[in-house]
Amino acid sequence: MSVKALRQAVDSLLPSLVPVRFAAENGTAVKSPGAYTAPSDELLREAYRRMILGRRFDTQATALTKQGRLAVYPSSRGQEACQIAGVLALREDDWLFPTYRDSVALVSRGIDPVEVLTLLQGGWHCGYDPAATRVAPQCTPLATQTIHAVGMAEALRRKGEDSIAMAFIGDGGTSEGDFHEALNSAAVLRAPVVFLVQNNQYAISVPLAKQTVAPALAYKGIGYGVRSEQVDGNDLVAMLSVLTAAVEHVRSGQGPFLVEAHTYRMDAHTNADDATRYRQAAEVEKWESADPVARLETYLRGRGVIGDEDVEAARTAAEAFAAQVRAGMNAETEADPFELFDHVFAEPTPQLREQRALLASELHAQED
Amino acid sequence: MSVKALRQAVDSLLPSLVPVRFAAENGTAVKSPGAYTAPSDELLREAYRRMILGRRFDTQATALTKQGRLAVYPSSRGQEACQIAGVLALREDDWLFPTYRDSVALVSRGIDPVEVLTLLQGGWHCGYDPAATRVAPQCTPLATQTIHAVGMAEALRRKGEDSIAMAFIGDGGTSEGDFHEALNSAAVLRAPVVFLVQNNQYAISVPLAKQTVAPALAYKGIGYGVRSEQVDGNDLVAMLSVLTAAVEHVRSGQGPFLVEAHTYRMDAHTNADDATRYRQAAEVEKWESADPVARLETYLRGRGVIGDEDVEAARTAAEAFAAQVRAGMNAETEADPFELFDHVFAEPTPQLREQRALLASELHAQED
Amino acid sequence: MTAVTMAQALNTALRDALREDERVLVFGEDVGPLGGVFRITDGLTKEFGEERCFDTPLAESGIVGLAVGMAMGGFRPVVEMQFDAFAYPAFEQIASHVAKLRNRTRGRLSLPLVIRIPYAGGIGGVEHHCDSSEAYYAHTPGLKVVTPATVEDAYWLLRDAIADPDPVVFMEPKRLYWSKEEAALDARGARPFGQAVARREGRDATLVAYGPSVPVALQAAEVAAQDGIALEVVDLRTLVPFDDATVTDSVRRTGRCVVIQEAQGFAGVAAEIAARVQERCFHSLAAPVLRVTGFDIPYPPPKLEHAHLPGVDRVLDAVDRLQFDDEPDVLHLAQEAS
Amino acid sequence: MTAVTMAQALNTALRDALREDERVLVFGEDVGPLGGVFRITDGLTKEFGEERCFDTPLAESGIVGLAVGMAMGGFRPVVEMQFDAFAYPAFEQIASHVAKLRNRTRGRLSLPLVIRIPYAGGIGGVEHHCDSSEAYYAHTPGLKVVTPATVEDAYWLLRDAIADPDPVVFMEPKRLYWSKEEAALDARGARPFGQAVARREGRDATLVAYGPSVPVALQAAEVAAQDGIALEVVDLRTLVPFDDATVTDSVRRTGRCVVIQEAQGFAGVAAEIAARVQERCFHSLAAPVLRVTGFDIPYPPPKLEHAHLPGVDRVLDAVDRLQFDDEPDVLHLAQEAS
Ligand SMILES: Cc1ncc(C[n+]2csc(CCOP(=O)(O)OP(=O)(O)O)c2C)c(N)n1
Ligand SMILES: Cc1ncc(C[n+]2csc(CCOP(=O)(O)OP(=O)(O)O)c2C)c(N)n1
Ligand SMILES: [Mg+2]
Ligand SMILES: [Mg+2]
Repeated sequence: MSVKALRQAVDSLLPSLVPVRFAAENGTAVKSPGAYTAPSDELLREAYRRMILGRRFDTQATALTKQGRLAVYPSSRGQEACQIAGVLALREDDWLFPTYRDSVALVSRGIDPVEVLTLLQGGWHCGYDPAATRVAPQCTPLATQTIHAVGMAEALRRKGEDSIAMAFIGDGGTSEGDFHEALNSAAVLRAPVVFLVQNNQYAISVPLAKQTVAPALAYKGIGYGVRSEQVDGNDLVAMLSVLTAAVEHVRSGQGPFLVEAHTYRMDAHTNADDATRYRQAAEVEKWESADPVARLETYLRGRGVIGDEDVEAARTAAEAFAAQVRAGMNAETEADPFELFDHVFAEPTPQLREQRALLASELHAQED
Repeated sequence: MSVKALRQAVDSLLPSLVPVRFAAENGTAVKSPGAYTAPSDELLREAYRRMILGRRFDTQATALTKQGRLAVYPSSRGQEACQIAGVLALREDDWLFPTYRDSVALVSRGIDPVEVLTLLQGGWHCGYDPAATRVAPQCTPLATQTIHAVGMAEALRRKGEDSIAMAFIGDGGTSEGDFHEALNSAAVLRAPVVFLVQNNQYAISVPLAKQTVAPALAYKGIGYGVRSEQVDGNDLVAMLSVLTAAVEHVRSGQGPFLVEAHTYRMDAHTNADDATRYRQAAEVEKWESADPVARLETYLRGRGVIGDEDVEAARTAAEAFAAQVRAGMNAETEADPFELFDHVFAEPTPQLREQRALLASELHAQED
Repeated sequence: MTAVTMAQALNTALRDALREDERVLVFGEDVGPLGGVFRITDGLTKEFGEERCFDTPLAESGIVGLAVGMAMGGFRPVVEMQFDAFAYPAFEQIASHVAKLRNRTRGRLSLPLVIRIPYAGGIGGVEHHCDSSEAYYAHTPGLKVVTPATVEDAYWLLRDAIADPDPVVFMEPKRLYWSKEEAALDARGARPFGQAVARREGRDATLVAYGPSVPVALQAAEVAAQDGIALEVVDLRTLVPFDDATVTDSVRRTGRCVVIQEAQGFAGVAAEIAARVQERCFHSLAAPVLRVTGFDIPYPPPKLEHAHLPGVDRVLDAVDRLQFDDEPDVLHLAQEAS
Repeated sequence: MTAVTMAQALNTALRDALREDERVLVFGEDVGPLGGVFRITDGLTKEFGEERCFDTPLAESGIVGLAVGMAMGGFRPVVEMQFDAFAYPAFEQIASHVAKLRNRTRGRLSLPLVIRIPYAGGIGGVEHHCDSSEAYYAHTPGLKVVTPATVEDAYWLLRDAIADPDPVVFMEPKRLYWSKEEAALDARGARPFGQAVARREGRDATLVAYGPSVPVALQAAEVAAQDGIALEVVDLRTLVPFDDATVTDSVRRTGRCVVIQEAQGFAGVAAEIAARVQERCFHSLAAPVLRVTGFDIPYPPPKLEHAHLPGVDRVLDAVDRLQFDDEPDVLHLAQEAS
């Protein structure tokens, strides 16, 4: 290869020097970056409705923790643009591999909110049907899901489907070895998978500066030969635009794509966490003024894409949805202890049958 | 940061587009890359002696496997420039973290060759004293040693020593999660450690193309904010020049450095491997003509740094060394079975004392 | 003596160790300003600075590997794995390096490091936060494995672990973090590392327990006492080294033994104990050594953990079965079930 | 019937599975053109193409994670870990995902995948190449764990493992790879998955063994027979599920039992077996259930492995001790040693 061709190859793998952005923090349009086209107004209106709904769902879930109806909830507040753009960029037959933080994405994907919250309520695992929804169980062991997404993407490719996989991961998760192995195997296999890093600046209490000293996480792509981009993660328009391009790239067989979204976790890690121990109120306030929901509303109003009526309708729908969530969470779900033995294997082993019988006798004795 | 400053920051982390080289494959000097200065003639003469010695040691070790005096030997043939430059770039009080393939480096570091080969002979582990030699045990679990090197480097820094650590790793090893975690923690801690990737084009049978599709492995550096370079690994002059610069960078507190050496494993993975199963003779021949030892000799002769006498002297020394290795390997080393219980813990547990007694009674019975 | 929680005792142990030995370092995920998700490292960064207690990048294999390198370099790292299941990414470093380095170097290198792991369940944690993983480590030669059941032991065993020349996996029963006790943390406890202790004496049967199961055993003994059955409760304290003498002496006296373990039963530490006890006390035994353990299932969700955890009733059921014949009830149940 | 080696039988099993089910895929390190370092995948890439049998990047966690994703996507991956200790980097994927996915999804997702692991020693391998790691997997709920001891079993158990709807850790005793046997690989063997088998019948004592220890047990039985002692040898074949019935029936008949395991003893599978046997057969036992295992040390270097491995003599010594009293010799030895 000539030096010039080498240089081009290298450049094609590097992200933009600054995060891609369509809307400034105050919601006014900025000169859009050449390579990306803005989503259609219709899509943006849909995105807006989902943003309002997503935010409402999120605050509702947080409220439920305070009432003790949810054991724990890792809030998505501030990250709605990332999650909703991720979901909107996918087709129904694409697979999503979310983390514990991505409940808003799941709700936006159309999964029953009560199912989404099953695990967090302390109930039976995962809640929804991954095969039917094409959404993997929300993943807690950090970064492990990114490799599953590669495997699934490879499976889809081999089956001749033109569907793809998208894996979500946090900034902290990118430090895990599994993220490295996922990016590399995806690149070598040319698997149709998009990695979306929601860099929300914290891994629980650990700020980004202690997680990496790279110019940006998106610069990891080139080390695997993976196309990469960095985006303002609080700008729904930019997120949707870049992710749509990334999904197209991937779907058309050009290999994996890595997107880093710069965003912010506006709440604590979960309701159980106390964020005042490790970050300043001033920092949070700064990011409040970059709020993705408000920014999108201003941007869309400014361009005449939505008006008062749309805003009103979206809010009404969101309130109704929140009521539905509340109602769903009030219905106490039964948990059958004998089911503990049913799903360890397709058929319980003799040992599990014995243990089931032991439990039955214990429960029987307790009833006496 | 301004866009221009960003661009500069990014560029400073990227390796040269083509591997740094001082000597062409046929040993003639090429225009040397601006940033690097050639090592002194004296150092090059020393390097030459070590190259001859290292090569002779390597062929001797391979010969010992054929005679059954060594159980297994992973040859360094073709990689001497990498390993010897690595050792020469270090001070005696710097630490080296080698792999199973780096016996030539260890010998060049001055470790008794019989000790270096202890493990490969089937005897007691590691052979030499890591604390005294400042060389960690040769490491088999791939990439795991790179994190130990970071920990050691950090320990050295904290103790106020200005010594550093250097970790060797193969191309295959770079795919492991531990390599990722090592680079990242080194960068975040600013630990004084050099990572030297000996990209010998194969991981046992797996060629580089199945290991990575990155433009080069050195491009992994930027994803961690780690300075990186790629070098012609069969060019001792270039290797020594770049590694000296890397060590200086690291020693002066500027953080870790990643060097990729493009080289070739001229023999099979080990004597037990059959490389004809997965690679063509033509490929091997092509690389034979890029041999690092011959190339250095031609280069140094061409520049009048060495003459016939130096060549002769180096060969004689190497032969004497080989004879010493043969003699050492003929002396059968005793292996005391009771020592098995001595080093599991500082003090054996009651359980180990019992087991030791059991073994004693077994051996006693066998003697009867 | 004041009442302190196990969490506070552990925190004090770390603080005292940091004070007394400048080679001691504490690091891991969120152990710095946050003080750890369980606050075990609370205030340490403030008191000793970022150099002595610090947050690392989020990578468990890297954390343990870093500790290996720093221990080789003369430090005494104490690292925290945030939860049991999140130590698994470090398994290779633990099994292939931490456990083996002394041996691989023929004793020339020591690895004085401690891996702290909050483990086991009973706190309503979601999936992956409640594994009982002690058997993985106990089965790996070269690791010492410790698990305290009392506040005082938490303090002294951690101090001993940090002072030990060998790597110690220090398993903290997270459900006991908030248990409170009058405890003397300022005078050396009499009990050496590696020694088990009878927490309660009794002549009818021995309950062998460790970590989170010790309070269960004690409760069971309390209940049994009301029925006139005197149960001895042995708290192992360290799984490796194992204190055969204390266990064997007790079972030889009582002639009956139940081993309690919260982990899934199959090939767990309780199996080892049962095997050892019958090997060594066979002719003193009036009944088989029984095990009371969790089921062989992934740790269940909060709503169902009560069904899984070996509680007082399950222990007492086992004690009841100690009197009888060849076929423990479990076999009848198995026949019913199949 | 022709004489084939275990390596060939495994190779044939993979080939037949690839032929019969297009969802079956084989991948891992060096399993492509090289055919694996033990040649178990020899010729598969040639016959089935790179799409069906391929080399991956060198990353065990990635390999297992990839298999998880592909199994979720409808394939039946069979992955190879090159050696026992090199499966440790994949431990998190195995323990937290492979073992748990069915359960985490309440049975909605199956993970029909096989992880092949050449394990154990006796081949003069250097460090990290001879670990006996079966207990780590057997202790993890949600994994089936299989280890063949005969050529025919190698074939059929691997076929069964690949056909199984659940994840199977398939442990291949590498020292038996070159053992040869007349074996029928073309007709369905009679023995179901999950069932143990008595390889030799005897009335005096039962030897329970699996994988690499089965030939040792058989040899010991042969020697003992010359002294008029008839030993029954039970080959477990699968560790999970465990065949209690076969083991229990045998020990109830013989009244004596020795469990043999090559792995370090502490909290290994032999401990589980000993614990189970005495739980279930207590009143039939004339002596404690004894274990014959490797020592609790990192696997030794080639020159010393003979001292570590449980061989015929160690087994026969244990059999000798089955007749006697409360205190196995080991205790006297311990007293001498301390
Ligand atoms: C392997 C592993 N280690 C540790 C944890 C504990 N843990 C849960 S969330 C979290 C922080 C993750 O940060 P990030 O990846 O940035 O995601 P975020 O929570 O910010 O969305 C940690 C350390 C875990 N879940 N898995
Ligand atoms: C964690 C781990 N997985 C697998 C192996 C088996 N193995 C030994 S060497 C090797 C190839 C390594 O290739 P590379 O890193 O390029 O080093 P090279 O042998 O070429 O010097 C493999 C797969 C190992 N030692 N460690
Ligand atoms: Mg984050
Ligand atoms: Mg290589």
